[in-house]
Parts: sequence; C-alpha cells; structure tokens
Amino acid sequence: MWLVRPAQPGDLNDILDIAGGQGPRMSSTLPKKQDALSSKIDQSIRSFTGTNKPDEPKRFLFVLEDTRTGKVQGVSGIDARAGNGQPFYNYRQDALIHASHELGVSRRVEVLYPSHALTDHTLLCSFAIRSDLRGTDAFELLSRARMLFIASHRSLFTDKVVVEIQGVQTQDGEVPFWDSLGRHFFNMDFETADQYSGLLSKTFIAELMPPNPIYVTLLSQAAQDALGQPHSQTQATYELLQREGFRAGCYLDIFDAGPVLEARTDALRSVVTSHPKTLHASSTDDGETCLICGGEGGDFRSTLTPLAESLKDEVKVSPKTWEYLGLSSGDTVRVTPL
Amino acid sequence: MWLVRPAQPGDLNDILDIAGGQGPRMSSTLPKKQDALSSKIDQSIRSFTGTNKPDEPKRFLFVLEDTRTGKVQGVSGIDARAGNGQPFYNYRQDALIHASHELGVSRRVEVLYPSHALTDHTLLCSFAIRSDLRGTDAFELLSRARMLFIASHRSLFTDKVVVEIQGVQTQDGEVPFWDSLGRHFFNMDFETADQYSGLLSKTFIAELMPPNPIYVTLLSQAAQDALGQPHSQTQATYELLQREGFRAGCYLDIFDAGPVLEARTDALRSVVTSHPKTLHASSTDDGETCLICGGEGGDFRSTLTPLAESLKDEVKVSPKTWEYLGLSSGDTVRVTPL
Amino acid sequence: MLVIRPLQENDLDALYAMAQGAGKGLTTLPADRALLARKIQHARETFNQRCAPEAGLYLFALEDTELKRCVGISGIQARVGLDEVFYNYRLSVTVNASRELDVHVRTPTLHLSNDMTGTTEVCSLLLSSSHRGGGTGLLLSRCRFMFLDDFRSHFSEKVFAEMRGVSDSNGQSPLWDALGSKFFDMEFSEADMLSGLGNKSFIAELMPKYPIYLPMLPDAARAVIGRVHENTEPALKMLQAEGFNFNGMVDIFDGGPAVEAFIHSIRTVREGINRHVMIRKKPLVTDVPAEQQVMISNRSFRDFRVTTIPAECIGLDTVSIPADVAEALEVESGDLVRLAPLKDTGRR
Amino acid sequence: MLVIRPLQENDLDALYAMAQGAGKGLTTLPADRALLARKIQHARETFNQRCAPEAGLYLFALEDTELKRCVGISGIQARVGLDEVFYNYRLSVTVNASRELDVHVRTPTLHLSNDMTGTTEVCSLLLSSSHRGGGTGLLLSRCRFMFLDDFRSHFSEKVFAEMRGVSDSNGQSPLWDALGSKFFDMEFSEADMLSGLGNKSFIAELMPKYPIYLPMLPDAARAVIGRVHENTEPALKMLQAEGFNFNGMVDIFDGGPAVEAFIHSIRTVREGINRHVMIRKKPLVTDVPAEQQVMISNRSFRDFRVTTIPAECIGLDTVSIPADVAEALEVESGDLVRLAPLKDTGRR
Repeated sequence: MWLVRPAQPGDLNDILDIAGGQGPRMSSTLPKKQDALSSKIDQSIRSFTGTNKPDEPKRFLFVLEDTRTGKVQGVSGIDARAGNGQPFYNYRQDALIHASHELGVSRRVEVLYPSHALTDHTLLCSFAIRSDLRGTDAFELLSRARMLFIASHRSLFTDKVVVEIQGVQTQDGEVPFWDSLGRHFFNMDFETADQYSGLLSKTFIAELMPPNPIYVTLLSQAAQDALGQPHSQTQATYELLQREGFRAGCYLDIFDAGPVLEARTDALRSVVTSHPKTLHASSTDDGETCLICGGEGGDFRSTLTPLAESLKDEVKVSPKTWEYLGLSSGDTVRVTPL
Repeated sequence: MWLVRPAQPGDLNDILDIAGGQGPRMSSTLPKKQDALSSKIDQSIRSFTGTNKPDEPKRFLFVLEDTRTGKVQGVSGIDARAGNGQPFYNYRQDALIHASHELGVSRRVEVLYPSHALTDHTLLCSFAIRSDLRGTDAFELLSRARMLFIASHRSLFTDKVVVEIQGVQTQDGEVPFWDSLGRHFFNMDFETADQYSGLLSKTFIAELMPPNPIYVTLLSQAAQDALGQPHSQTQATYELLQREGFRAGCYLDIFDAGPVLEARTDALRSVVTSHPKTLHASSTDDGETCLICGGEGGDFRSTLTPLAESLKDEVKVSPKTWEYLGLSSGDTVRVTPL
Repeated sequence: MLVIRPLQENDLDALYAMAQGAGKGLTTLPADRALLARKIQHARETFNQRCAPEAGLYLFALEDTELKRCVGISGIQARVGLDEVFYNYRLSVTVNASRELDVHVRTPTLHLSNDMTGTTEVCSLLLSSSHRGGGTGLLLSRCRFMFLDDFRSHFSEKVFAEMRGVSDSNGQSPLWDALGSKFFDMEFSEADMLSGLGNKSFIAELMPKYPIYLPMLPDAARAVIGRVHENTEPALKMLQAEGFNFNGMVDIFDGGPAVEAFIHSIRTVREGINRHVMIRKKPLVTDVPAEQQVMISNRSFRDFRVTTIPAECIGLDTVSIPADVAEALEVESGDLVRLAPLKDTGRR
Repeated sequence: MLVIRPLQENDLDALYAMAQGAGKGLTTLPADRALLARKIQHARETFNQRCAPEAGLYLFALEDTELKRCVGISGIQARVGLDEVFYNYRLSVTVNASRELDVHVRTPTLHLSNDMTGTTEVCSLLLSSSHRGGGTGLLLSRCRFMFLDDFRSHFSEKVFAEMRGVSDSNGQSPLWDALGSKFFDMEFSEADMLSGLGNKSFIAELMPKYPIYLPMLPDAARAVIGRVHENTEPALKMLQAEGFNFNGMVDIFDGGPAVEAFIHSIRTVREGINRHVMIRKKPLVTDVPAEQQVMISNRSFRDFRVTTIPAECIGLDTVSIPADVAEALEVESGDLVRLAPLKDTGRR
C-alpha cells in the first residue's frame, strides 16, 4: 500500500537516495547534501505543525512510503510562498512589434524580461520519485496529495499555484539555454548554478543575472527552440499537472528556460472535486480506486483506496484504509477520483 | 425604437455631432474631423461587406439610430485586430522585488514596460453616445450589439477581446499620468497627442515614446494614483463591460494610464448566451426585453425586443421587431437577455 | 595649383561623378543628383550665413586650377542629430560579481546612445583617384581644422568623425549579419543608404532599445566592433596623428568607431600660426615634397581658401608668397593668413 | 619639514583621528579602526609589491617631521571595481524626434554604468585642520601625480577622482531623496557608509537597473547632478587646473561628478623635470611663498618621498638641496630626482 505523509528525520537517507538519482533541475529545491536536506526536513516539520520560527517561510515536504517495507520511494513539496521571502526569479517572455509604417515592414521581436511576478505564489516543488514508479498510481498519489493538502489547509496558501518544469537538456547534460545566456554571466556550469540556487540566499542571482531584457533572436537556435519546452523525462508530470488544470503561461525558468505552469488554486481539479466528507465503514473492499486524505497538519496522510460508496456528505471506505490514514469512523476526509 | 446598424455615409454629420461632445480619449479611434471620419465610415462599409482593399484592416463602425426620427444618437466600433497592422501600444505594469538578503530588506518595485502584447487582439473602440442615454437600455444595446456581431461573425475576430477605458482626467482637463510622463517626451499636451494617435501611422509613438521601462515610484503621486483607474464618467461603461466578463489585467493606456480590459471572446456573456435560433412570430408584444440581432455583414441589425418565448432552437418575437431587423420568419437570429 | 574653396552649384557634375565612384562606403554623399544638389544648396546657405549656425553644413571643394574642376570634397556638419536623431552604440561594460561565490564577470555591452547629438562632425571626404598621393588627401582633410579653429563659435568644443567599419568584398558586414539583420528586414546596404538619406525614423521604429550583451553575438561580429575597414585605415591614422581618439561610440550598423578630439588639441590647430602676407617677386620652387609644405588659409568664412606653399616662405612675422598664390587665396600684402604644416612632422 | 612617505602601521591613531574629524563626506576612509588598520596593511603590501599590481592601494602620509606625526593622507587605488562592482550613473541624453510632427526632445538620462571598472582612482585625501593652507593640500594631492608618472605601468592610462556631491548641512542629499531613497530602505548616510565599506552587493540587489529619465525627478535633484559640494569646490578647481575634466559619470547616490585625465596630460606630469642631486652647503631660505616652491620626489616606489624646496634650487642639470632635505628624501648627491611646481603658475 502507498502512503503519503509529512517527511520525518528518519526518512533522510531514503530521500538522499532518491534525490541523488534525479536530474540536476531538482537540486534547487531538493538538496542532495545531508545537512541541507536535514534542515529542510526540520523546517518542513515546523511548517506542518505550525511551529515556524518568526519570519520563517512555510515549506512542506511529503514522502511516499511503501507501507509493506516502510521504505520511502518518493518525495514532493510545497513552498507556501515562492521565493520564501526573497524574489522568485523568472523570465517573462513577451513580444514587441517593431514596425515601420513608411517602409511597410513589421517584425515580432520576442523579449525575455527579468521578472519576479510569481514571487509569493504557492509553489509545488521538490518532486522526485523512483523512476520505475513514474506514471503509476503511486506517482499520481505523490503529486496530487499536495493538492489535497492545499485543499484541506487552504488558508495557508495563496490563490495561485505555480510549478516549474525542468527544461531541455541534451543527453550529454548540455543545457542549450544556459549555454547561450546564463553561462556568460554566471561563469559557471549549469549544474553548479542550479545547486547554488537551492541556497536560501538568492543574492547571487541579483548579483550575476544580466540586468536588462534579452532579445530572443540573439540566442542560439538551440536555446530559442528550448524556450518553454519541458524536458522529455517530465512528460508524465507535465500531463498530470495539465489534467489538474495547470497551464503554461509566459514565464520561464531563468536557468534552463523550462516552462512555469500556473493554475488558480480554487480551480485545481483535486481541490474542486474533494469536498470534505465524513468517513464511514464499507463492508466491501471493492470500488473504484480514489485518492483519499485526512488529518490536520503533521497528521496529514493520503493514500489510494477503493471507494465503496460516496454520498453527498459521507464516504464509505474499507477500515483497512482507515489505519493507514490514522482515522476512524466519523472523521473528516477528502476523496478525489484518479 | 432603438436600432443598431452599420454606419453609412449619410450618418456623417450625426456622428460628428456626437464625437464633438465626447472627451478627448475617444478621439484616438473616433475622428472629429469630417475627412477622417468619412474615410473611417467607408472603411467600415468595406469591412462589413467583405470588400476590403488588399492588406486593409477590418474596422467596423456601428450607429445607434432612433427609428422614430431616423437620427443617429450613438456610435460604437470594433477593430478586428488592435493596432490595425501596426503595433498596439500599452504599458504593462509589473513588479520586481528588490531584496537584499544581507540587509534584510525587501521592496516591491513597480515597473511600467512598453508592451505590444495586445497587438492583433480584437479591440472594442469608438464608443460614444448622447450623454442623456448613458446607462439606459439603448446604451447597453449600442455596446453589446458589438458582442452579438462578434458572436455571429466569430471567424473575423480573435480569441481575445480588449477594450481601453478612459483614464483619470481632472475637471480642468489635466491628465496626471500624461503630465508626469508623456508630456516630457512628446512635448505636446495630452489632447494633441491623443488626436495624433488616431492617425493610421503610429510611427510618432515609436519615435517619441521613452524607449525604456519606467519606475512607477518616480511618477508624481497623482500619476501613481491614476494607474489603472477609470475616468469617473466611464462608470456605466466599465460596469457593463464587467458584466460582459471583461476584467482589468496588467495593461494600461500609454497616454492616461486608463485600464485595458480583457476577455476571452468565447466567454463573453453575449456570446455565451446568444445561440443562433430560428425566428418565429409571437402573437403578443409582451415578454422580457432582450437584445436581438440578425443579418450577415452589411445587413447586420440589432435592437431591443420583448421576447415572447424562447425554445431550444427557436424564438418567438413580435413581427414589429422583424421589420427593424429586416428579417422574416425562419431567419436566424441571436437573442441575449439585458 | 590645388586650392580649397567652398563648394559651388556648378560642382554638381564633378561631385556626382565622385559619389558614383565612391561606392557604398560613404553614406553621407550617396550618388543621387537631387540629394547632392540639395546638399550643395545647403552648403551655399551655410557659407552665406543664411541658415542657423547649428544647422550649418560646410562643404569644401578641392579645385585643380589648371583643370578648372573640383577634384575632391570634404565637409563639416556643425551639429549632428538636430534634424534627425543621431544614433550610436556606446561600447560599455557590465560587471556582475558575487563575492560570496568568488565570481567576477565583465560583459562588454552595446548601449544605444544619442550622446553625440549636438556635436560637430567632420565628414564626406572624397578625392578623385587621379589626384591621390602627394599630400592632397591631407590638404583636403586638414583644411577643415584650420576652418574650425578660426570659427570656433560656430562649432562644438569637441569634433568627431565616424569611420567606416569592417565589411567584406561583397559589402557584407559581420555585425549587421549578427545583429542588425535580426531586427531590420533589409540588407546592410539598404539600411546604410536609408540612414544616409537622413530619414532615420525607421531606426527608432525597428532598432532594439535594450542593451546588447556582446557574448551573445558570434565571434566574427564581436571582432569588428570598433574596427575600421582596411580602406579606411589611412584616414584613421591621419586623424589619430591629429589627436583624435576612439570615444567608445560605434556605428549601429557596421560597428565602425567614432573618433573625437577637442578642437583646441587638434594638431593642425595647435601648430597653426598667423603671418602677414608679403607678395614676393623672387621665383619660388613650389614643387617640394609634402613634408616641406605648409597649408595656408585666408581665414575667410564666406570665401574660405586654402592651398599649400613651401615651408621656407615663412618668416618671423610674415609669409612671402607669389602673386598667383595670393590671387588664388584672394589676399593682399599685409593680410593676416594662417599656416600649418601639411604633414605630420613627428614633433609633439 | 613636511614630507610625503608611504603610510605605516604606526600612523593608525593619527589616521583614525583624521577620519573621525572628516565626517561623512569621505566614504573611502570611514572612522572604523579595524577597517583603517586593514587599509594600512593593504597599502604596506602594495608598496612592498606583495600584492598583484591591479589590486594595489597606495596610501601616502604627510609627515610633519618636527611633530613626528602624520598630519595628512592621500591615496591611489590602482584599479577600481575588481574586488567589488563599481557603479556610476552615466549622464547621457535620449533624443526622441518626429519629423512628421516637428518634435525634437532631448531627455537627459542616467544610465547605470560599470565603465570605470579597471581605472586608476585618486582618492582618500585628508588633511589635519592644523596644517591647512600654504600649499600643503597641493603637496598632498599632487605628490600622487609624480608617483603615477614614475610608475605608469602600475596604473591605467586614465586616472579619475570622484568628487563629493551636494548635500545640505544635515547631510541630506537632494538626489538621494528623489531617487536612491525610493529604492533603498535606508538613509543616505547609511547607504554611503555601506558602499564605503566595500560591500556593494546590496547595490546590485536594490539599485534600479533601467535608465532614469531626469525630467521625472524634481528640480532640486536635477540641479545637483554633476555638481560638487561647496566644501569640495577647491579640490575640484585644483584637479581642473591639473587637467582633469568631467567625464559624464556621476555618483549613484549624491550625483557628485567624476573627473578624469590621461596621466600624460596631467599638469604635474607635463611640467615635471628630472635633475641630479647636489648637496649644498650654502644656507637656503626655505620659507618662500607656495608659488615659488617646487615639489621634489625621490622616485622610489617602495620608499617614495616628496617634499618641497624653493624653485631657485633648480639648475640646468642639477638641483642643489640642503643635507636635511636630502636625508628626508633618502637621496644622495648624483641621484636623479623629479621636480614639479607646487602651485599653478598660470603657464599652459
């Protein structure tokens, strides 16, 4: 059985295992170093339990546990406020029309503007899972449990949710957008820059990023082609998020030009479909498989369950599922179809 | 009875009368000079009848006729593509976060970026009406008949519709935003600039507009206060457009910083509610007053009518209304509630 | 004798022929008869002080008095950028540094600039191929500095010249190919010509307004920024010898450099001396090497004349010149004339 | 006797006292003992050539040999902007013109610039109030140009100085109030101090990156751009007399101008001459007016010394100086020394 729950200090090694197997784009929100990851877990626990230090931003980290083995097989996160109190950097792709009436010529000139417009929106992040689970129900559970958490803790989050999708990277690790732009200014390779961007202080981006807008036409062709394109490995994630209601807007990652997806929180599929209902026992283990969650803050749990019956205000679910969720009859749960 | 129909050469003097009574903001799309207005009417006729010259943009001009007197009491327009083949200028208001981690300070810095992003979207424009009709059903007819025209000629228009709302101007004609910004670069008063902007060639804007983004904090307080604020006289228009589904986004007029409202064409209230139906006679003149339209291209007519009965695919309307619309039983019409 | 004088209406044919021969390098004098006629007219009004000083266009003809024909031309524009907008790129540097990460990067950056607006430009130098060599080019170019010196109030303190940038034998400019062509839907030669015709609103309309970071351009384009066309190297050397320096401004199309100098520090100005004319009867060997020649100007605004004489003519207070030279200069005994070496003598 | 020599560790107390007395004008030498000690240490390493030439910081002390105390200081930074990012505003012009509408508008514009990066700066001049007057300030300032001249390879071709901008008696800067304060959540004095401490990443983080159009600033702010504080006017005049000119760069906080000159064209450099030392026995009246004094340097990099002597000591090939002066300069008979007038003599 798959269970999503808040990350705990004991998950450290399992998470490090998973983080190490991920592409570099992840490292900005999921540290690969023990110290950094350990404090991230501590911060997450404080966030779940509402015991944050003064001014400490809320950052939540979830794990996907295989309950048969107790082993963690995936991790996902939410930053309540993108940027965590600092600017959240993106490029905003926009077009200017350069036209000469007299000469009768008109050209669409694409420009990348440095932007912080997504700062303070809720950010889905830190998603990593064992590659053999990609595209399975467990994968969907790990990702969407976050939406259920948002639904059941709505006041902690903003009206808009964003998520960065890894951009184009060649098989030998080259990032065309970085090579054409960022490399010249940061004077380091993509992986190094990406790791630094996981640090709390984004001062180095303010210091090193080109201060003026960038003309797309001056980028290499490979970089132009990569604008707003997701990495092929992210396809399952991308599709899942689209089904959830996320759409690519005009924002791009400053390092690899991957797309930033946006959605209105209250229009997220998981939020719309998962009204709170009272938990009751079903006499059968049959039913369509659904996502279910329950529990407040640090007690939040989410899992997959066959749904025996769903009425207006109550659901009937096998008591086996109750155990995983740590709930009992009469408790409030949220259910959403796969 | 009020009738909205395509403008004709014979409407010239009536329209000039109305245009002369309007605030300056109108003049950019509704010329106050006979020659310019006359060619605008001719271009509109070509647009309605699909006889545009090669590369000539489609621009539609409607009039509100009092059928009892035959006199035109209002005018409204649609540009199929904002900018009409040239750039459509706006400021895009966006924010950068200037934050210093070390100093623990963070400041939201508002910036106005020159933008042409709304170029080629369908633009509602040229709206002018006798002031005593403002807020009446005739006022609503004149404005919304355009949405009905868009609904019945959907392929001529784009997926997004925008409309500029006049910005703040003091009682003695001062435009705070212009005085704080545009005046320094254009070296002319607001009214002059606004009139020039009605010319087909927007070359002078490319030539005279400050080429770089503007920091809001450096504008005068009055100009900052005016950003995105509609002129008090536009309240009825503003509310009507909001009911239609228009929302203010981040775009502002470059001269007076009035808001630019945006809507998805297919989500416009008039478009959503006005499915084509077959016209039949009603035996009564009673019924809720609705907007009705019919006719293709140059034959387009729209008026107010009591709606006797509306079924899935047909409507029953008094034959009196048929006359105004130039339609008869069995013709296709669109009806939408006030 | 070769004499500098203001350009006249009847020089049009000669001017047109020279402009045709010049090819595409000289954008300020395109081979367009109507335009050239207007330029001559403008120059006439300038010398006759019938136009505002800041609108002045001074065009000087080099007349071969035997051929009775204009064989060269050079010009001064009193102030650039008043009638149209004058654009350059300023070659600047953007520094990004992070002490925390020990990174320090300097990025050469082109900023669109109008900063030359209101400055005096020396321009439009053309010389018939038949008359090249022997210091004739020097006379045609440097006579302008004598004029600038004598009539400083008509000009800015600084004067500059734009040098033709690098292009290949087909007229392709590496900078244009990498930058301009991405924004202008035309060939380099067309943009250059349009710009030369003085109608620059298309630049305001089509030019990128934000800075261009050079590392984003290909090597071939970066290499030509601030460099001159090989045909222009002699002209650049001459101006450098006069005291002109690269001022950080480059042409927006081909990246050619602008060089500038304060008028008071131009060598011809610094080395200029005044003498009273004495008409000599003694015969004079005028056919001396360029190194031994000096330019002599009559210091007249309206009827400016310059020719060259052997340096040996110069005395302590006077200069003794043959009658035909005096006639060519329209001076008489006792008139004050200005003298300056024709060629770089190596003294500083 | 007043002698210029490299600053030493034991000058710290005197330096700290002077820095305290200087108030907020001098951001490069804040009254912070630890920082001043580091600066002295840096200068020691520079004179002893134990740091890279481009990282050099040359600090000269003016010692009153009777008081045996440092009574003034002046400095040269070999290259600015290498360790941190060096910011200026470039005062530029944006021209917008429409021929069709007959509009032509020039808008003065401030562009954030790092263009001084890598350039040599003369800086950090402080003089005890007890020793002002009589040309002592000139000696303290101009001795640096003798050093620059003798060791040009350590410096850039151009050298510049930043002049303190206008602020009122409460330390309020009109430009800061209109511009900086809108972006930095702090007082002018705090920003100025932070910048002086050399940690400029807050500037990269908080500074507006896009150009500032001057017409959008209030008159009071526009009026001070490129203008110096009234207390700094004498220093500006001195530098102008040396040949320094405003280079279009102004301070990002208070709008004070930067002035610059090519080393080779600085008056002290141009008027400098070399002579061989002769120790004189004849008595010498040393107490002559500043106009009759010349600076004399020993031309030593590591133990640079300068003092003043009466101009009458200068002979055709030699300079005859008393034994105590020779001792102060650490020179012997036959050594080559450099001489330059202390005060502007009006010659050009």
